[in-house]
Amino acid sequence: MSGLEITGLSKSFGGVCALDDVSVAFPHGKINALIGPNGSGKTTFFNCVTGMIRADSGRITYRGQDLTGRPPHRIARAGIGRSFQLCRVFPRMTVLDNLLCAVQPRTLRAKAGRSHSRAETERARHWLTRMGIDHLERAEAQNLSWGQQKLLELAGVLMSEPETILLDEPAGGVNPALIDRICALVSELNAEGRTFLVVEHNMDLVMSLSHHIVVFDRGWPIAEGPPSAIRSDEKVLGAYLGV
Amino acid sequence: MATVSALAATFALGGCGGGAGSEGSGDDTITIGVSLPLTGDFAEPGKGVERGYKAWAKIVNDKGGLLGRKVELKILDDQSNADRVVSDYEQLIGKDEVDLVFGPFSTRLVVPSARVAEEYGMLFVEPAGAAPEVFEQGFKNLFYAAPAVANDHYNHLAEYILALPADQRPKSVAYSAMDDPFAQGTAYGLKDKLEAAGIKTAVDEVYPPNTTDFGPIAAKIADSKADMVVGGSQYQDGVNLIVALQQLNYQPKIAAFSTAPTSPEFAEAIGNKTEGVLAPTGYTQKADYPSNKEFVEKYTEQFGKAPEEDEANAYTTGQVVAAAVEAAKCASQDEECQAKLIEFLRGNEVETVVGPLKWDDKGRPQSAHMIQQWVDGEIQIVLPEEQKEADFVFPKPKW
Amino acid sequence: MPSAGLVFQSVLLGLLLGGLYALLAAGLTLYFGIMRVVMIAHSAFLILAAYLAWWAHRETGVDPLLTLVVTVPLFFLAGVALQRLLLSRLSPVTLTMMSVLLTFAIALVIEGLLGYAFSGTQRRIRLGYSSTSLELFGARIAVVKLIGFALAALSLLGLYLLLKHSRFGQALRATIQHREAARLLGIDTDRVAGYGFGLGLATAAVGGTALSLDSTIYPSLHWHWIGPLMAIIVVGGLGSVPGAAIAAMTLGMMQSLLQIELAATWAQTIFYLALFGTLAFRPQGFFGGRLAQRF
Amino acid sequence: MRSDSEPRTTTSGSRTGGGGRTGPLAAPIARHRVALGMKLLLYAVALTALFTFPDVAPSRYEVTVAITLLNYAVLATAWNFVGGFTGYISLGHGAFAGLGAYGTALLVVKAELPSFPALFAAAALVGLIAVPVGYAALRVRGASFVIVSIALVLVLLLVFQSWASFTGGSRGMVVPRPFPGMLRTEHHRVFYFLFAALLALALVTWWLIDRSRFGLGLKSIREDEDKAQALGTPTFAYKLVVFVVSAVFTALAGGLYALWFGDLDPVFQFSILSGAYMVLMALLGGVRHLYGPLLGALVVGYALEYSKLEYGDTPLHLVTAGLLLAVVVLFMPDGVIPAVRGLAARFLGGGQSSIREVTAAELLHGQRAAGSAAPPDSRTRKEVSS
Repeated sequence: MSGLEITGLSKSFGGVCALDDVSVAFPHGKINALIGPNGSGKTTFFNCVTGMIRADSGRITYRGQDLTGRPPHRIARAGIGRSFQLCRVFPRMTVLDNLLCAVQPRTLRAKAGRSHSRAETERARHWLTRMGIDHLERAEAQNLSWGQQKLLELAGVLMSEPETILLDEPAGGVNPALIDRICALVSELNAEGRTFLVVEHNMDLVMSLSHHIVVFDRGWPIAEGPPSAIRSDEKVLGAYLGV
Repeated sequence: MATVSALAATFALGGCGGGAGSEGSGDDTITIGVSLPLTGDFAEPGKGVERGYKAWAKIVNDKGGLLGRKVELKILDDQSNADRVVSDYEQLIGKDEVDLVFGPFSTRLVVPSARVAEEYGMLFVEPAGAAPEVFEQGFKNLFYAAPAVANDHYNHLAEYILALPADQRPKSVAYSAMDDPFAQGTAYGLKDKLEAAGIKTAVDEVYPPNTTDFGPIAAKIADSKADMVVGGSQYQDGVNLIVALQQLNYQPKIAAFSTAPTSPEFAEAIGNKTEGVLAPTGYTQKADYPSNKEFVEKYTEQFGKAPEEDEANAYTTGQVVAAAVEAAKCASQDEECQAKLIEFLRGNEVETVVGPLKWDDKGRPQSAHMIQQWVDGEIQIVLPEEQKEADFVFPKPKW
Repeated sequence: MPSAGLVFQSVLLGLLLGGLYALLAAGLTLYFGIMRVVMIAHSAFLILAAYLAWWAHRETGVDPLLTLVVTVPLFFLAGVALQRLLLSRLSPVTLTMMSVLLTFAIALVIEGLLGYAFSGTQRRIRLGYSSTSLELFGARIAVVKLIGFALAALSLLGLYLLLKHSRFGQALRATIQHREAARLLGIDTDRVAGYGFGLGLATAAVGGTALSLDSTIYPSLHWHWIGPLMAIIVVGGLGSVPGAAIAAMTLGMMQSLLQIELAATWAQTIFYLALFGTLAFRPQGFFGGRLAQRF
Repeated sequence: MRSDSEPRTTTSGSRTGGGGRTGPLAAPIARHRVALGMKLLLYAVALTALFTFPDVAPSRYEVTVAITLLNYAVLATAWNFVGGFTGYISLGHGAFAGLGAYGTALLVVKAELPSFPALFAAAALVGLIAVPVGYAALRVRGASFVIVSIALVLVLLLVFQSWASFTGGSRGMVVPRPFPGMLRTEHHRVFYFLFAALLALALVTWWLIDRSRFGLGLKSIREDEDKAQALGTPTFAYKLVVFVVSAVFTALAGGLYALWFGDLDPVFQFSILSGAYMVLMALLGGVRHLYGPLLGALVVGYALEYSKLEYGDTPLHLVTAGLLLAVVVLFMPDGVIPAVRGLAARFLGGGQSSIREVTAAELLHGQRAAGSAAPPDSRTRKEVSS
């Protein structure tokens, strides 16, 4: 079953081509990984898919729905959540409020309603408990440790109930113990039916976690397949070793 | 937090009351409240008016005061700001409980402050609100202490031009006026009269008070080649326009500007090319009204230079109010007293340094302005005939 | 229908005015490029420089142009100090908003101090050649306006050469394009940013002197200048010096031509129309670069 | 003052506080009751003071000063709808006040509407005008917003000065009195209460938004706009809506002022300085707090009056305002409320059940107390030091 499909995506910055006619599809319900050397266009790709940057050309569809040119909040509402490369939380809000921000009321009445409704607070606590940071719910996010902030960001993404989650370097700057914990969470959540697309530099993590890998080089996907195939792909080795 | 704000509120409001105690309006002094633009756009004329008021107070007190009581001025700075001027008069009348008020400078500030005085039932004699709208507000307490309203300033010049033989009359005129009730009033008063007589208007430009670049306006005037240029100006804008016209080498036969040419710095500011420039004035130091000699002499003694028009109008205001006080034999905020003061001015003529003044039912003075011209490097009265110090120079020499 | 002479005259006036706008907008663009700072106090410094020229002339009678020798280095140092001591203290997260407030506060202080020192009275330098002019195909150009324009054009050329052909200029451009990358290349970006600010403020010194030759000045005049200048840098594309220069000349010319038919104040609204139009339809500006996209 | 959150967080804290984990964070209920009682008492005192002031004021003049301060408070609170919730600093809100004032005046004079319907119609019109302005200003981030806000004031000044046949040009306008024949003292009294009512309306609206989901969305924009968008918040629409709300309240304040004051001068109606005072007041008091702008308005407004009485003769008030703004920006961007509260907490030694956010020190304390009860937590703590 196909989930996120990208066809002919291009983006250049002032003459420098970041993405060049990229066409790629990510199977739904799997843990997908996107790897590639620095500057290969991974983050630009992420930003285009989530609507943060407007692509010069190309189409983005998600489960048959055309998302091309939609603003980021529309894409989020279509069921695609994301985390940022250097973790981003709302620094001067409490942990609980950080999660409640992800609740998107649809009706005017709901928008005007109290932000701390009982049902949503309970749901937020559920995610916090699952991340193991529920005891911090009244703390300001900026006072949390780096690792706690990473978990908080993930909890926030989950709070908006996305089917597909894009993680930008979830293991960046995180100690091995927490990496294990994050990996375990991703696997669990995937088992519950969520699709992942992970950009990551940590090869061990990518190889052990993901089902399907796409390799980018110079704004262009050069290889695609399961970890075993990627591990032995010559083009990938070339791109990484600069051959 | 409610604590802090509530406390702050009580403190703020109560504090105002306790802070600056009321000026003693006891029996031995008459306190007169004035708000003047001592800073901001009108700072220069505002300070002139302040000197005029101070000179008046000193001269009165040297002679033993009014009704045997010393006169004391309470002057506030309104920063040339209409919001301020109102709050100033609120303060003077409501809190400082002054006995009388004098008007501020500039039409724009006169209207709001006159309303405060009106709504508190106080007499309001003012030295500077000459524009027509001042007298269209229906004020019953307002009197303008100068010979004529703005639109009548050029009356003598209009008469002179219309009396010229048809072939000598200017064919077309360029008007350029500041968007200020007074300045524009002077230019448009003349415009109405000349247009009625069939003299063409070639350019009609209005600019806001903060204009600094007069190049484009000057270009239009120069391009029109009008025979005569009329500037409805205050000081600096008039200078700027003249310099810009000189830069374009525009040479009119008549050049008339309000206010600016009567300033002592004018000649130097336009490079001493003043010959033939005209201006209306309501005051001359040389006028031989009895009180004027005293004024010029004592003022010069006090400030080291002779008084100008702003100073004279302020002094006139003092004289007018004094005459009313002497006649009504009272000076207090008391409603009855203020009504008597107003009633006196409504029906009587007052001798002042600008001549005898009397007013119509709207507070408009019923005299006329003289026309001055730069002749032989000096500004001299040329119109009307009976008061002239020099002959009218026409056409104007090149500048 | 305006006469051909008037149109030609207006074109000349527009050109002369546009030159001054271009120089000042270049300074504003530099600040924005370096630190994403909208420097509200730029025009306040412009008026300050004009006052210094006027004051020196009044006190000693020297030609206002000579004050450049003092004001340019002085303003350069003030710019460096401003960046290093004040702006660099602000948190990077809220830098754009807070720097606006901080420079706004500086503008208020300058305006207040000028008012305190010299009163609110309008001032104007009186020079022997104030009202002399040259004739060019029937139009007249005031000598003072010509000097002002020449000053602006020379400074702009100097700035251009400095940015394009000096090592410092290279470092500055690298800092503007990508601060982190520049730092990795071994450029002391803090120092470069400081000097860049100094350079920007030096344009205000030159502009102020040029302005003082032919214009009345008063303390609150800077509000009159900051609006058009901000419009110019947005229309030109935030961060692009050539874009700002082109926008300055174009808008200056349009203003001057519009004044033939409209009153001066109406003609000035062209700057704001251009600003709103640009932001609504082409937020990255018309001549601008990459920077504008996210800001 | 987080009037919205105190009761909620305290109770929720004690409800979830499973044993020692939240121990040091939860406030005893008794103390909470005392605090609530104190608060009600303070409200009562403040309201009584507000209602009786016109009768006990030392002179008529103080009532006019109070009206001016109330007007500042409404303006600063109105400004804070944008500034406080979204973090977008508008220096041009003076434009909306001016439009509200002129709109009211023009509707009364030209359309011959009665004064108060004209006021509301003008505010509605300003709301409409705010839509395209917000569209241009909010589409792009940060710098452009400030530039547009300043440009708006400057261009409106030009238009209202130039369009003399419609707006009266530089001479301004005279607004007819809403209650003809009323004595000036009574006129002031009526407007004192009208301004107080408008302030109450603005505060209640701010409070309602603050506790709503919409408000939380706005605050997330202030914290990190990209992130808020990625979580599905329609940031542009939210910003635009709150911008319009802010403009309407500002216009109401401007229009009411016009009816009270009676004379409009474009230079002072469309003044950058009045916008700057709003920013200063809100920032000084604290933009994250309901009563922050009100407090700031009282402090700055009083300081302005005071400096005018003491040093009236000079333009140094500009220098004072500038220095104050610089100090606030550089040293206390959160305003005096957190600063004062920090001081109060230090003196009272912990009686701070009303503080929702937990400080880093308390957090550490709480985590130590939690000890091995939270294994994932103790793991992440180590990571900080690594």
